[in-house]
Amino acid sequence: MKGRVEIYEGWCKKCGICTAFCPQDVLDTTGDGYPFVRAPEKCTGCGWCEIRCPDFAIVVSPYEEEQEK
Amino acid sequence: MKGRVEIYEGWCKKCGICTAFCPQDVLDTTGDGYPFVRAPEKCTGCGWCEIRCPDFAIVVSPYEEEQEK
Amino acid sequence: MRYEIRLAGSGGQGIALAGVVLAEAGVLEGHYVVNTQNYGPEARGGSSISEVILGDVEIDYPKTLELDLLLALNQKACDENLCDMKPQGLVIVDSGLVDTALWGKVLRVPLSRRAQAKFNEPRFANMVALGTLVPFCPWVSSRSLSKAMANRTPPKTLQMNISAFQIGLRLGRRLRASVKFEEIEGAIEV
Amino acid sequence: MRYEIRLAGSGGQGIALAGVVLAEAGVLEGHYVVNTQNYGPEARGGSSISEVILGDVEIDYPKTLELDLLLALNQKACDENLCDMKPQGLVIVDSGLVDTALWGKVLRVPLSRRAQAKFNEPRFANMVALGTLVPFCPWVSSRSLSKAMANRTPPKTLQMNISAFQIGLRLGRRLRASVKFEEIEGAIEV
Amino acid sequence: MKKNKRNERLLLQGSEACARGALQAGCRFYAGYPITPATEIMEAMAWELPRVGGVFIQMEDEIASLGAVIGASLAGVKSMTATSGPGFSLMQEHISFASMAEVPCVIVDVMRGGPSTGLPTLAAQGDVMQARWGAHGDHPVIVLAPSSVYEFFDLTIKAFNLSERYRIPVILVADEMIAHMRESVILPRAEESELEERPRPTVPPEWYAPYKDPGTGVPPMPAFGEGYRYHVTGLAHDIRGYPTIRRDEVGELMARLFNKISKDLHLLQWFDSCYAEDAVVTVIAYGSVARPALRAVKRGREKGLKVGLVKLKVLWPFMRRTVMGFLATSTKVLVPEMNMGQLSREVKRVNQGQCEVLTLNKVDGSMITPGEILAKLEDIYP
Amino acid sequence: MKKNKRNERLLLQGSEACARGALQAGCRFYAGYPITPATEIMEAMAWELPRVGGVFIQMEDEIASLGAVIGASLAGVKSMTATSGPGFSLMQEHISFASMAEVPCVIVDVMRGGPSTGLPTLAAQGDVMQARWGAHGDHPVIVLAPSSVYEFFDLTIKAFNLSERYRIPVILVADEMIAHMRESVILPRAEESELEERPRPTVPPEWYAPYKDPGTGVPPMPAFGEGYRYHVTGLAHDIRGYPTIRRDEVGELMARLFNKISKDLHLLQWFDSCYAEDAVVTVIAYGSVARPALRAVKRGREKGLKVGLVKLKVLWPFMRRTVMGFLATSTKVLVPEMNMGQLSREVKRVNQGQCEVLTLNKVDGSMITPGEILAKLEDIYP
Amino acid sequence: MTETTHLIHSYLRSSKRFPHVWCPGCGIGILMGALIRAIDHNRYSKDEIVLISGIGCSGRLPTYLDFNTLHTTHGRALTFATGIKLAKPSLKVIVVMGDGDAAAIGGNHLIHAARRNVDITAIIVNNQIYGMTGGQSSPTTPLGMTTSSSRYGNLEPAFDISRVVEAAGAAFVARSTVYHTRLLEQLIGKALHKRGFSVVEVICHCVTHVGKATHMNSAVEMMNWQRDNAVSVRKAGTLSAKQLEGKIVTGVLVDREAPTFHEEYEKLVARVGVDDSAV
Amino acid sequence: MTETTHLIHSYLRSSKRFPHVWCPGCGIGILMGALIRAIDHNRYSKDEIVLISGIGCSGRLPTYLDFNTLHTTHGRALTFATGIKLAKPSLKVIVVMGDGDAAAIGGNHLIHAARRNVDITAIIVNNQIYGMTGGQSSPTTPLGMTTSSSRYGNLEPAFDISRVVEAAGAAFVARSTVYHTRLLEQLIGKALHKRGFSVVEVICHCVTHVGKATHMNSAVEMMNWQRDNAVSVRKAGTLSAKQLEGKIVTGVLVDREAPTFHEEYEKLVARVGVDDSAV
Ligand SMILES: Cc1ncc(C[n+]2csc(CCOP(=O)(O)OP(=O)(O)O)c2C)c(N)n1
Ligand SMILES: Cc1ncc(C[n+]2csc(CCOP(=O)(O)OP(=O)(O)O)c2C)c(N)n1
Ligand code: SF4
Ligand code: SF4
Ligand code: SF4
Ligand code: SF4
Ligand code: SF4
Ligand code: SF4
Ligand SMILES: [Mg+2]
Ligand SMILES: [Mg+2]
Repeated sequence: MKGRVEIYEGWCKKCGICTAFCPQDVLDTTGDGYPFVRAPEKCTGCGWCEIRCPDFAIVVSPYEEEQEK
Repeated sequence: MKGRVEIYEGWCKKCGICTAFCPQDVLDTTGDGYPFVRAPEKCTGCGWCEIRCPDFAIVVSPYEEEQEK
Repeated sequence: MRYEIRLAGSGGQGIALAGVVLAEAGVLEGHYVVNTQNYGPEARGGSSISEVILGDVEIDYPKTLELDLLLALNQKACDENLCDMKPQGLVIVDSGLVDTALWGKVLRVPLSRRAQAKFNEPRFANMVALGTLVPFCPWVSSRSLSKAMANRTPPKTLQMNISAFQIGLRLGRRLRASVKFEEIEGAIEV
Repeated sequence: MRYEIRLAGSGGQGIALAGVVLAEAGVLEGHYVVNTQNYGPEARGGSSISEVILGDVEIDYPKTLELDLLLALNQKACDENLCDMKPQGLVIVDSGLVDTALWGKVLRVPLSRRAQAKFNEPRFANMVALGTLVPFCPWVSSRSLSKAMANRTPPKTLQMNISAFQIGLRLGRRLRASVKFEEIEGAIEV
Repeated sequence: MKKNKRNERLLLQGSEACARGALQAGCRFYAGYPITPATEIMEAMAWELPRVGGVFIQMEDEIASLGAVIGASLAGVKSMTATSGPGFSLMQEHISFASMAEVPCVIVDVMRGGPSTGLPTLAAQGDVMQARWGAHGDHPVIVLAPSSVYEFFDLTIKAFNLSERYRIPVILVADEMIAHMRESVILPRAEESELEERPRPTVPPEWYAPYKDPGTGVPPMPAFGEGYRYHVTGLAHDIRGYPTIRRDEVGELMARLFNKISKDLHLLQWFDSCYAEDAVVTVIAYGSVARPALRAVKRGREKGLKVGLVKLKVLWPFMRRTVMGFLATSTKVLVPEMNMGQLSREVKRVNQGQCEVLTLNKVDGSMITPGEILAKLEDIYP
Repeated sequence: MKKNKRNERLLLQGSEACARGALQAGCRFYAGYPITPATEIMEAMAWELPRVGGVFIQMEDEIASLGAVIGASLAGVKSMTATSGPGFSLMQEHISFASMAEVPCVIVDVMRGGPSTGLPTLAAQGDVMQARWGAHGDHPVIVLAPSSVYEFFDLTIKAFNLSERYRIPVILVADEMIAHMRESVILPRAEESELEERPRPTVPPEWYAPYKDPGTGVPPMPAFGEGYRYHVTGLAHDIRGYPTIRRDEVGELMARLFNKISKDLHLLQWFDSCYAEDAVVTVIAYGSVARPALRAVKRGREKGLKVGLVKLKVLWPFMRRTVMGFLATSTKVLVPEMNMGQLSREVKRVNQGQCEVLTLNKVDGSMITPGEILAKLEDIYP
Repeated sequence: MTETTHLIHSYLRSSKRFPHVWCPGCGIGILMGALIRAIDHNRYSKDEIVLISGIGCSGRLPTYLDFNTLHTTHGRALTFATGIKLAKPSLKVIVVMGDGDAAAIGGNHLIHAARRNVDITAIIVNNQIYGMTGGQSSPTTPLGMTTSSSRYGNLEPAFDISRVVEAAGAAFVARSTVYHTRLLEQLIGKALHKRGFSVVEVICHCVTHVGKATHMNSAVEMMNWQRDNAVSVRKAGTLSAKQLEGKIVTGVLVDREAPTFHEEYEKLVARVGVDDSAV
Repeated sequence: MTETTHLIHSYLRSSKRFPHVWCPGCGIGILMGALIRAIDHNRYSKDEIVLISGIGCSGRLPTYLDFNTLHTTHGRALTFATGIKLAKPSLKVIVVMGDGDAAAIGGNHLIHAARRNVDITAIIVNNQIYGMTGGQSSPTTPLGMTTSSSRYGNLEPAFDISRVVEAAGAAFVARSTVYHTRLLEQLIGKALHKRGFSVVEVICHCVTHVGKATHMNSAVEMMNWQRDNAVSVRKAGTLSAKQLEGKIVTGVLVDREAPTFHEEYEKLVARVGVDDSAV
């Protein structure tokens, strides 16, 4: 677990891109279509979900950093 | 002498193209700028002067044909 | 005579299609009909409105003036359109998506819930709504609406549309039977 | 007071340039001046016309109405423009290129012949003409014309233009001295 | 395209009605470029034309579209295009060409809010003057304006007829409301529509002078490839079609271009009226605004006001006779428009002070309502 | 470019005068495309601009030319283009853009015979209505018309001033005669010309609302790159420049676009008059036609006719006040034009029947002569 | 919020409402992110950037970003850009165009900007469709595809936009899909860095219209398609024309040095001498 | 009168006055002869030929010839041609354009006609200048040349028109000078014969304007230059890019088979069924 992923539902349009292309299969989709972090421990913090989100609705932060705060 | 060359001064604009590019140097320019046939005997009837004249003002006819008439 | 209906909701709820089907039904009944809808950026997820005006003489002004019937498929649609109602006009709302409708005659119908239950997706709520309004709208019948649906919806979804319509029709009939129209004051819920 | 000059000939005879030089001379003399010329397909080898109107008050109508002076550099130009002459107007023609000029006051001057003789090409006839008309046109002087030429002709040809002008000027002066103006009736030839 | 059955009532969108009208008029060539709110006309033609052996092509822009339309017309095929404001601006050079070269064609301008990109999805009447004056140089055009789905069908047919009859570009200005709305209509069957065709030469090619006035002002026009090898140019030309700058020839050409229309002005007075005969205040309207105007006038009458409506279907040449006729009997005229006042200027021009001309203008993308018109009528009622 | 010396009399072509005027007005960007008879303006600018550090570019067409001009103006540089009819038609879409986005720019249309390619080398006044109405959607423009070489210089400077003052495209319609003729002129020195600059924001960027009415109707306008990062669009927009379809915002925008000009109509009454005060018959003319008209009026007076001339320098917005003032004292008005009657329609519109409006039209490529006008005056003289 | 998003947010206009107008999953949003990061990476100040667009879905992009932004007319963005760049060469001028914008109505301006080598970066959002007007075929729509203006299947071969601008003289041409987001960012970065006319062709999915036409019903499917059909320039060199059919060659396609128009113009001004006093 | 001239005369309009309008020695006249002979050689009837032009000196060409002739607007000739060809595919459509016409204002229509592969033969009279309007620089004017709109020397690189149309998709592209008159005739012949969009770029001298600019004071000098700088395609293959600089590569540059637009359209009509009764 290197990254912490947050999703801003207010901007998310439920397109599914983040979920589909996460190389680690970290994300999944809720019943109403929003992505959610299903397997946080697998996240490498690679950031692909973040840069591929067309709506800037997903944010990845380095996990370590978070810990340090 | 294979060709007979005629120049229609009415259409000729005195550009000099026919004279300059005759491969046999058959043509020359009069004082007032019109081309004239200076060395008819050298004409091979190649037709270059005719097809390069921008004004359709020069006509080459096969000399033999003329003779036969 | 002129009868004005407005269908209001948001992009993706099939408002425009429902309007066209309703208008087509009106035509099949032999009425004069005008149908307009809003185009534009809002069509993408924003608010969507379709208006159907039915008449027994040619319709002059093609936009609604005072609504006889408003169908509101979400809260915003309800809030923003109530002001255009005719005093005795009827409002039908999707009870799953509209909380409050401050109006005299309101029918609260679980349109999208029923659609979701039947087809596992809410987008057929539009046709459920059309079914529901039939018993309340003297200008169209279930026959003309079914025919209109056949004419205007893609063959692939026709069957589902029809069955959604039937669901709505049953709901509507039930409601119609259960309420004395003159007495409606505030919301009636199914 | 308004003095109207028309220069007429064919494309390539330098009519337009002569007009500009004449107009510039007028300006140098402090007059009000308008100069117009015809543009267009005819400019290519076809007929060419330039008009110069000089005045001591602002010039209203910028085209000629009745010519005080016509310079015709070929027969066609002469034929077509005589109709616009003022009754007492003066016509100057290139005697080498104009055979007949049916007009009262005509000066026949060998403009292109002189140019050909001097420069071995006739195209300086325009400047010879400008020289010739000086003594007959009260609105410009040889000084203003020389200056105008310096302002308006390409440096490369200026010298030749000036000397062509001088030739014309001498011709013109000779003519002016030799004829009693009032008596001209028909053509005067040099 | 389905046949129109007798008395069948249909629900049609304005754009579809336009496309059907075009096909019924014999249009077999469409070139266009998408633009809101005219795209539906293009899409309908893209679907229908191949089915009737006609040609549809989407061009690279609007300039190209009208170029192709003019070309197709020269090849003998009735042709059209449709666009909206920005594209209509781009077409102006070719409108000028078509009127100079006298090539029949029909151009639909579905008006949306302007200027510039403006309000692409909202109705306006901002191109009414442009339709007449948008192209450079003096030339005549004919401009029609439908105010219902049926009229959009009907006037499209008439547009083709006029363009063929006079060899002139005919412009239909519909507003977004008319193009997008659906309405019940009963369409005439094909055999009920009278169609006109461009005059054709009857003389053999050797005798043919392509721009010679045959007396009607409209020279006969063969199609390219029929043996009449003639020259078409946008330059001023003589009766043979060759470029000229001779005053007499140019003057004759220009006079003919105008006269061929102006001699028939009496045939171009197309209007509907309602209560207009004895109206003290007359409303003059066109396009979708004629509809709230009609309602307002009816309501006005109910209230006892002597108000009337004249709805214009031909905007250009401006229907001077018709309008003057109605002005004569009124003391006030109201011209409501979804623009800052365009056709009202013409009403003022022909009015010459006979009565007071008032305007009611709206350019915010919304329709003028019956209530607004009625209020104004009450306000100005003498 | 040489400095203008005090009282130096020069022989200048109209086109040169226009270019000099532009440079003197501070124009430092020109983009254009050659076309007869406007090419000389372009060529003069191509020569002069690099010498003063300005930019000249020949674009691929007229659409691109005006696009580049608008771009340069947004970058803060006074910019212009020149063209003739066919190119002017192509510019209409961008004229519409410039008025919507309120980008100052100057467009010269040197009018030649039309329609279409028409008579490229001959004068006409056929684009007068197009200059006002050629672009789609409702919007204001200002149109000026010079009638002499000096005026071409002077009105070019004024065109820049107006375009800067009102943030509006200003169009100069000169006819071929004025552009091509050479005339003696005395030009004012640079310091004698009053120049205006577009209003600039005085607030810091955070407070800047690019399309908010500061009271004058003309919002201040920074150049791109100056720290005011704002949005420019051809869509209807709110005061921040963002697209909107809200009626109130659109309505406000449109009202402001028109009001900024109409509130100043009294400042735009530019004319010359001659014997007009007591004239029984008034001639209203503009452009090169004003010159034979002047002569005709003078001759008419010599003959004892009470005739007068009003020469209009502003064509649009139409000088209603001025014209009405003169109409009040005349019984007849004559509007000679080198077109089929364009501005005469406006005279009729504002006239409202006060006096008889007559026209004299010529579209064969030749000038209207003093004789023709005088004959007409004598003919109609009461 | 991590740096990436923080960075993005620092470029979004706070006065604009989000989410933006584009359809769910539309690739334009992904491009917008890549563009912002590339700009930031190249350390341009916001004030020196002018971001220009034509009309289309892609045309809405500049509205959201805190630069000098200009939303022009359909197809003509490059003409405005040319004026801006020449009038004020210190500005960094970036143009975003749709495929219709750039290659249909605007094709001529595209090739002329390339020929003149005006110092502009052009980003062409190639979604193979007219998105904004409802899915009509564009000059890049594949042969046979059904669109709302070609319901029987598109009859017209598509442009290879990159090849055309190359032939016209562009100094730099590159291509990426939005799927290859980092590559895209990198290529935009290079294009921005380049002196002269640089073009980045962005293969982008229009979920709404192309998705419908190709029966790819989601952004995910369409991006899968991008992934599966992209071939890097390097790899492409090893493949036959046949093998390359239908593939998307990505990477830097052209990179050459040539004088830019404004540099040449500045030399001219220096040569003929600024003589402002003369006016 | 021999056959060649007799033939030419049989195609000239007897109702037009000769000599034609072009300047003495202008190459357009030479091209006109070559065009006539190529048409005659291919045995087209006069009635089936439609000859279209834009505006410019070259635009005057159709006026003189006894075909269906159309003098359109500047730059747009191909759009009219497209309409004519599609409306009546039995016609043989030939378009003559100037370099300004074809590559400046008309560049977009050129590349789109190439892309669509409309069955039209386009003859581009490349005289490197705007002849008609008095010698302003065009998109093919060489760098540095002084023209009336670039008196300090042209700053803009020139298009290689043939390369651009090739990249856009033309089926046939060829180039000749007017000096190489027989080659020119031959290439036009091939182009006419070709199914699809065919382009012949004709390097042509403008005596009046380019002659002045390049200090070549006569048609003869300019044609000598053509002769001395032309390199056949075959020979060009053996030369380096460096050696080819400033040369004119002549011959057939592209010749490929591709379905034409109207053929595809006809297939479509056959497929969806002509149903004229329905109307
Ligand atoms: C002159 C003009 N013609 C047509 C239009 C209508 N229009 C707006 S956007 C567009 C096409 C959009 O396609 P594209 O450029 O590919 O952008 P996308 O929406 O796909 O991003 C068109 C045709 C217009 N605005 N202006
Ligand atoms: C829309 C438009 N813009 C400009 C012109 C003016 N114009 C006429 S011909 C021409 C250019 C001619 O150059 P080219 O196409 O190379 O033909 P050439 O005369 O050299 O044969 C121009 C710009 C025009 N007629 N129409
Ligand atoms: S950062 Fe990478 S691993 Fe983590 S959720 Fe996003 S895509 Fe998956
Ligand atoms: S990619 Fe973005 S918009 Fe799409 S589902 Fe994920 S968070 Fe939501
Ligand atoms: S036919 Fe040939 S040889 Fe004879 S004159 Fe002509 S060019 Fe010379
Ligand atoms: S080529 Fe023709 S026009 Fe030229 S000089 Fe010879 S005959 Fe005369
Ligand atoms: S229509 Fe297509 S391109 Fe436009 S926003 Fe939607 S998905 Fe994107
Ligand atoms: S200007 Fe040039 S291209 Fe035109 S006719 Fe003269 S020589 Fe030929
Ligand atoms: Mg697109
Ligand atoms: Mg050329």
